[in-house]
Amino acid sequence: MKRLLGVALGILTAIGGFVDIGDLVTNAVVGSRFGLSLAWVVVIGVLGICLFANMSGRVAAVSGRATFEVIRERMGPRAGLANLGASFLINLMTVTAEIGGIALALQLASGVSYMLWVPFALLAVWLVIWRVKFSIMENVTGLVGLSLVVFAVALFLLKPDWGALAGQAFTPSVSGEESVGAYWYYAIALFGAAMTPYEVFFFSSGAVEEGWKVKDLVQSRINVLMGFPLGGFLSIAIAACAAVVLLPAGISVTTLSEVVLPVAQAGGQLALAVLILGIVAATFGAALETTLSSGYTLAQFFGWPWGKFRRPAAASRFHVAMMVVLLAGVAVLATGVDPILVTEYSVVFSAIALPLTYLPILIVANDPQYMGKHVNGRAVNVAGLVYLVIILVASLAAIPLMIATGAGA
Amino acid sequence: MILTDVLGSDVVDNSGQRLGEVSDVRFAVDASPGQLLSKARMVGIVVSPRTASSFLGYERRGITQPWPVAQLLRWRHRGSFLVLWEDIAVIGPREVVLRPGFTAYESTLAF
Amino acid sequence: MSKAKRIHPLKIRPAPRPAGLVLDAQLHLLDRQMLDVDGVPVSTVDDVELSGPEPDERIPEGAEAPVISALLTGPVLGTRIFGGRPPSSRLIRIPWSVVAGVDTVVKLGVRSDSLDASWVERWLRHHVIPRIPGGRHDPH
Amino acid sequence: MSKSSRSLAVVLALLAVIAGLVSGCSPRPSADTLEGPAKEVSSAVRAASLAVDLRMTDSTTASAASTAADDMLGEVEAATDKIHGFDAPTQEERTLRNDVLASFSAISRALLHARDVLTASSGEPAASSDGQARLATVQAELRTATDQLDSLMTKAGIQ
Repeated sequence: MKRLLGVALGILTAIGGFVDIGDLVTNAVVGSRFGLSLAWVVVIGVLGICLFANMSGRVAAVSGRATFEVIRERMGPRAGLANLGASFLINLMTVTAEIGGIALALQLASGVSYMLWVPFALLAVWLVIWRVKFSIMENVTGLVGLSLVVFAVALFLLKPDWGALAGQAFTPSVSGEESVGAYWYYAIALFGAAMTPYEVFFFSSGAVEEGWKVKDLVQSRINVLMGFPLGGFLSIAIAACAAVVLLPAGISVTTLSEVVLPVAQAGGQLALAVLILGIVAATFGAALETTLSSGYTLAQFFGWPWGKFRRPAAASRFHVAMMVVLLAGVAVLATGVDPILVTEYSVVFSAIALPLTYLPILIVANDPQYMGKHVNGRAVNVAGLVYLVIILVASLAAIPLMIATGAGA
Repeated sequence: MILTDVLGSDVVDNSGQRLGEVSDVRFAVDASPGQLLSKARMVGIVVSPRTASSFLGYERRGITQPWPVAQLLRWRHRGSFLVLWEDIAVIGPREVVLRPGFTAYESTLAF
Repeated sequence: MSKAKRIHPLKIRPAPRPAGLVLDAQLHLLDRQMLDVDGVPVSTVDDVELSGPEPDERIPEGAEAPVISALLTGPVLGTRIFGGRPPSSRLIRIPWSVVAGVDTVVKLGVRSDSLDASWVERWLRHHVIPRIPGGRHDPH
Repeated sequence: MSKSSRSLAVVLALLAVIAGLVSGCSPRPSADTLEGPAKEVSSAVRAASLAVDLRMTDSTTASAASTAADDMLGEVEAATDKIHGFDAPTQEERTLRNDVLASFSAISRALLHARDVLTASSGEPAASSDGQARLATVQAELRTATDQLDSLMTKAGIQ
């Protein structure tokens, strides 16, 4: 019974933990501009993150080595440092976006400018990182974040023309108003939003934090294989809500206040309140995960003691680094840059940097010195290679498309 | 001497003909036990004709997955060999000179 | 750079197999995590120091093979990435005599606090963390 | 890997050059260059209309609706700034630019009123006839401004 409860909890937190500000914004933007014609990308992204998280979780559980230790060991210090630089920058962008997301959601709830909420969000994130246990932190934000299910409920309440939605999803085409370049640019953005590297750093380091052993692998696999697809389902619901309400009204999403309009229309103030709670929890959880991830990557590259299971005094560099990252993120927000814009760029840069973290994990997952008999099976390797190609193509195409379309404008 | 001084040095035979680059240095831990672990004695150097970046040591181990990454890296390191300490005349950061009549051994590991 | 002369594959002989553990430095040592006797991360192996021979000097026939004298960490990482070489006094050494085992990690047989390699960690622990409330307690 | 970091540097340098070129010569008003800002404003004013609608049926809170109106005001300001930077050497181009700017400022005004009414609507129940009347007024103003922009866009050849 206790075990079953653990599995259920794991799945629920995986759903709540999947959606962050990047998924929220990107899916709503895409839904309001392209309808459901990019839903297939979410499916590909979710399968990819399942594969990637499963592989890095297995490496962490079997060898006890988290992702960035492996990256440095396999790629050497020079390529490893380039990798660290890229990953760290994206983490920083994501931290900034998530803290901005918390503040924007609190503005929706209160009407008080988000800038005034930023210091509050910073303090709350830091306090939790400093003082709260890993498992509590993960479960609480995951469970509360689950209230984003209100998007799916709202979709039903809107009574959409299901046939038309399915038509958009299954026979994708670019509508007359939008350019083909923008379509593919947002395809990459959605892919990057689903396969954010920090999710993998966090997942593999979390496996070490919670002391996973080989016997825990089954549970981790269930969590990932159930939780992430359900999270992907939520993503599609976000896009569908925007496609049903905003697309026909000629509204293309640029702010969080537009993202919530369809849910308010469908479910009124109650649904809106639940949604804002869900957004705060999801972005708060993601802010914790990205802040921890930036600490993880630095500590693992340089071989410092790390982990929330250690007292701050026993992992001093790790904890100090995280404080610096949080302050840097808030400093970026203080310049007045639009957090939504930061979010939109962060998901695309995630896609660009993805091969750097994916390839070393794919290689080590095949290395018997680390993995013993738990090396990748044939089927996983075939899927792994297919995704290697997809990830490489997305990464290489991203910058030319960004230039050609003016970042999807 | 520091290890990374040697890694990447050119390897030449006694007539000055270039044979490749030092891609790794092999040690054996097999002498009488010290305090915790025995001394690590240098066995020799691994010479790669093309590139010093060992990356993953695919050429020295029987790993063939993930295809084709493994195959590609193996191919980059084809023809690499091991030269024992006894056959090394000079070690320096620019150049490693081998003794006349050195023997090239397979660089594979016993994994 | 002149093209390397190929050694004919047939001339490459099977290698003698030493009895004990065989370590290829780049493959098994460099960039590996070092853990202390309690499993606490100490640092990474940024470089390896050997006893002899003097660089660019002729090695006499029958000379004793060099051994690993210490694992190096600290500023040497910067010079490995960007080139150059730190002065010998700035190298942080972890003598080979305290190494207890080499696996996917390098295990040391002593406590992290006894090593120079963790001085930054200790400095922050004593000068920064205590100024912030709650830093010395376990998280709830 | 050092090779790829070098090519990254090349790409970034190219990006910088392109950015320099784009910002160096300011565009002139035409159907093409006005399309982006006009669509942004058209989307913004419709979003604010929707927020007011939702507030009238009590589906959304005063805070969320006024935040939406405020955000949309920011969007219109950004689009206005873009068009202010346009060069308009010919008389025809100047007229077009001024028409667009006039339409944007009408929308800005409407949004400002909407925001104020929405913010004020927090105390009273939205169903009160007073509140409803005020909301209906700003909704009408938003609609008029939207129609103006639409007809201007059709005239200028922006789909």
